[in-house]
Amino acid sequence: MSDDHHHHPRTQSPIEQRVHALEELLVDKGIVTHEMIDEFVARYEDDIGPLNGARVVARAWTDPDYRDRLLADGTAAIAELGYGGPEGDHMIVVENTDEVHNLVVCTLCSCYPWPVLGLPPDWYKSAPYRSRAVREPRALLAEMGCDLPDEVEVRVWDSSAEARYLVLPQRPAGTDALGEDELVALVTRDAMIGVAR
Amino acid sequence: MSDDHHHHPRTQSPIEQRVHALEELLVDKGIVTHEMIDEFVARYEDDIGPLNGARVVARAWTDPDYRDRLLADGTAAIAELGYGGPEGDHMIVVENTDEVHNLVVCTLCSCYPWPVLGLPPDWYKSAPYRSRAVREPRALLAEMGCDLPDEVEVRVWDSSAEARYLVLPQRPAGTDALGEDELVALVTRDAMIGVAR
Amino acid sequence: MDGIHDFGGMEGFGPPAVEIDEPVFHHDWERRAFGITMASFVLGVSNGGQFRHSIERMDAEHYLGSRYYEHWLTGVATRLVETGRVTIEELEAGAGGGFPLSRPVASAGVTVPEPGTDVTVGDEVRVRRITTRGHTRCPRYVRGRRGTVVRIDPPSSLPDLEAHGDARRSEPIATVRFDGRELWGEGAERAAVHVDLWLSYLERVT
Amino acid sequence: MDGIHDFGGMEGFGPPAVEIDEPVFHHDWERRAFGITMASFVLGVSNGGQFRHSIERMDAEHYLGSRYYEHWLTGVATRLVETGRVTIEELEAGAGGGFPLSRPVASAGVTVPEPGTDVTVGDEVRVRRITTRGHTRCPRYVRGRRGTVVRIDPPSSLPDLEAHGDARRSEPIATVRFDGRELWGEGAERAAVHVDLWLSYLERVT
Repeated sequence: MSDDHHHHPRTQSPIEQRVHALEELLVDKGIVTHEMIDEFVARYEDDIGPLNGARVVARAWTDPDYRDRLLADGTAAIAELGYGGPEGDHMIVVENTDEVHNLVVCTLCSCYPWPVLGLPPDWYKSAPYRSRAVREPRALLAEMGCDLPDEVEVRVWDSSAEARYLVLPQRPAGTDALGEDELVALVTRDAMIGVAR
Repeated sequence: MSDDHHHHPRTQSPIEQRVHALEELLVDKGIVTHEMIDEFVARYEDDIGPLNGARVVARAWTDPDYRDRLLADGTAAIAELGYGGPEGDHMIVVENTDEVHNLVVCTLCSCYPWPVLGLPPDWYKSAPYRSRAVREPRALLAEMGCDLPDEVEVRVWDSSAEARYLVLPQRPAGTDALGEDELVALVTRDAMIGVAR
Repeated sequence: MDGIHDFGGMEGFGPPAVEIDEPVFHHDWERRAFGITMASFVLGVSNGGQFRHSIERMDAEHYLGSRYYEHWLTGVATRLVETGRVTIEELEAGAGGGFPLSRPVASAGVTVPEPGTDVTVGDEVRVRRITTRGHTRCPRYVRGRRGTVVRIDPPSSLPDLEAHGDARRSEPIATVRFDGRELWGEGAERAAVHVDLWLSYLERVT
Repeated sequence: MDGIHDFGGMEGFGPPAVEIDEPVFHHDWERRAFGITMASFVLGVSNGGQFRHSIERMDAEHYLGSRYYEHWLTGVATRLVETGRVTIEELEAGAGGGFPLSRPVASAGVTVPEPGTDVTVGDEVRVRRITTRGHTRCPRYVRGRRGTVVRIDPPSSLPDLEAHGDARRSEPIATVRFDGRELWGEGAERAAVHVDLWLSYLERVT
């Protein structure tokens, strides 16, 4: 993040001008400070991201008791690893198996489990994803590179209320020798949303 | 209409370029001629318009038998005045009274009674009109300058199939002395759609 | 299909922009797009259902952000490509740039309702919940809603079939009167909304 | 409200544009818009329902044609004006041009559903046909549809009330499982769609 956000560059697009105007106005009125904004940005740009979720998943892959706790009370089990906060107060973890594939969406806005995944990517917030995930999830997943066998059951979760969903992907085959830290590196954000296996 | 439509002006917008490209391509392939297109344009820009509908309305105001025929079989009565053709093969005429106000819309596209009204204005084809006419017709009419007393019943007609609707407005008070030709000048397009009284 | 074109009852639009003494066409390209489309009907490029569906298949953002005759132009160009009369390469070469067409007809989920039962004026009916991904003239805002038949129009070709192949089914069209509150809830304006519906869109309320 | 935001099942959109190694923010203005909005919550400018509704009230074309954090910026600016903290004149003066805000809350037709009955896991339910012109978290694509309760979450404030005044009603939230064919017809993909619905959105199927 640049430090000169309150300087007015010469050629700004209309949206840049509006954001700049609003920030300056709120600061001038003493309603917010630049530093408050900086702090929120830093927290979600630098500190919180899908690595948190990957740690949760790797722990569940290596610790059967933790996996059970995670599926029984996602919020509490995720808090064990120190993660929580806005958009994570009621976490539901849904588990992929050989028979079941889970997919998370928010059709009405873009609800997303921030404490474990950070802020959502553009496609998650887009009209194509939000419209199609509930109507043609298999076709959508195929387009996104995730081909599901016909016999796998697809379960879509539309985060329309307070719960936020995290998919617990299947542990890849051939990883028995890997430790928890090595497994973390194998867990992708896309798998924890459900657009990858 | 300009005659140089097949010349390529130096600065065209993308849509101008596309239309021009398609017309030239179809002419080059011998599928259409410029003259065919000219003829359609001239017919609907110069010949057919709301004056046709106004003549129908003025006749109905001055000839009670014609009014009865118009309400009983709009297509036939309109054909008596020489009007018919595309988007006019099944005409339904709905009559405004002291108690009833009629409003015509096409929510799915922009169906409109071409032989009597010509081509529709932009607002008739717009999202605001098409979305709101069926949900809040009174609020919409008020915004368009047509305030209806609470006791007047509103009947909306969504032209979703083959019928095309023409509103027969009420004859204005104080026009008893006017003849049919003078009355024609008082009939507005908006009244025949139902967005004016 | 549940596309952006199905505007009835959708919120988020403001007052209509009314132009005094509006011309029939605002730009010369609108004249040409209109004329090309009219000529295309004469040439049999599309029937009504095919043409409407070619516009419904436009990208939703493109549809919402473009003028009416750009819808026509996009639809007719799409049909001309789909019927093999021109190619997208020819169009783009001529335009000297992109030539956005509509999306293809859905590869699955294009369904046609079973024939409905006969109805007469005065019957209470409920609109079926049409869920096709293809063309239909049953607006979303009346699906599942109850109304009263007030007029029966002569048989006409069912658009849901006509837009998707050679099969045809001719059916009477019922004008159904809906109470505004049935459509929009108790808080709705007092109004009656009439919609013209092929018999296959309806079931009688027993 | 039946706004453009209610995307579930809407057709006319293509494949999602996936960006490899996408950054958290694409532009510096997105950072600032995000931070301003987060700060506004701390300051009590909006509760969740109010903020979401301020975005839903954007002009539909603006919503569809703008990036996500422009939605946030527009919503938070609208709320700041509506709560008297800033004026549109100040915003436009600062921006040196237009500053499009969302439309006002509907002046009529903002309704709140009657409290629903209690449900338990395994119950068959039908979603009420919510028709409010105000805020709701009952998506249009499940209204009138049948499903099975698979989970009950703890009571939480009903958004339909929370977005429009001081009254509150706390209700359990039921996760309802819908068969894809119930939602999208016989031609639909095999899939189960789960939606989290406040009890007021539901009625038990008897």
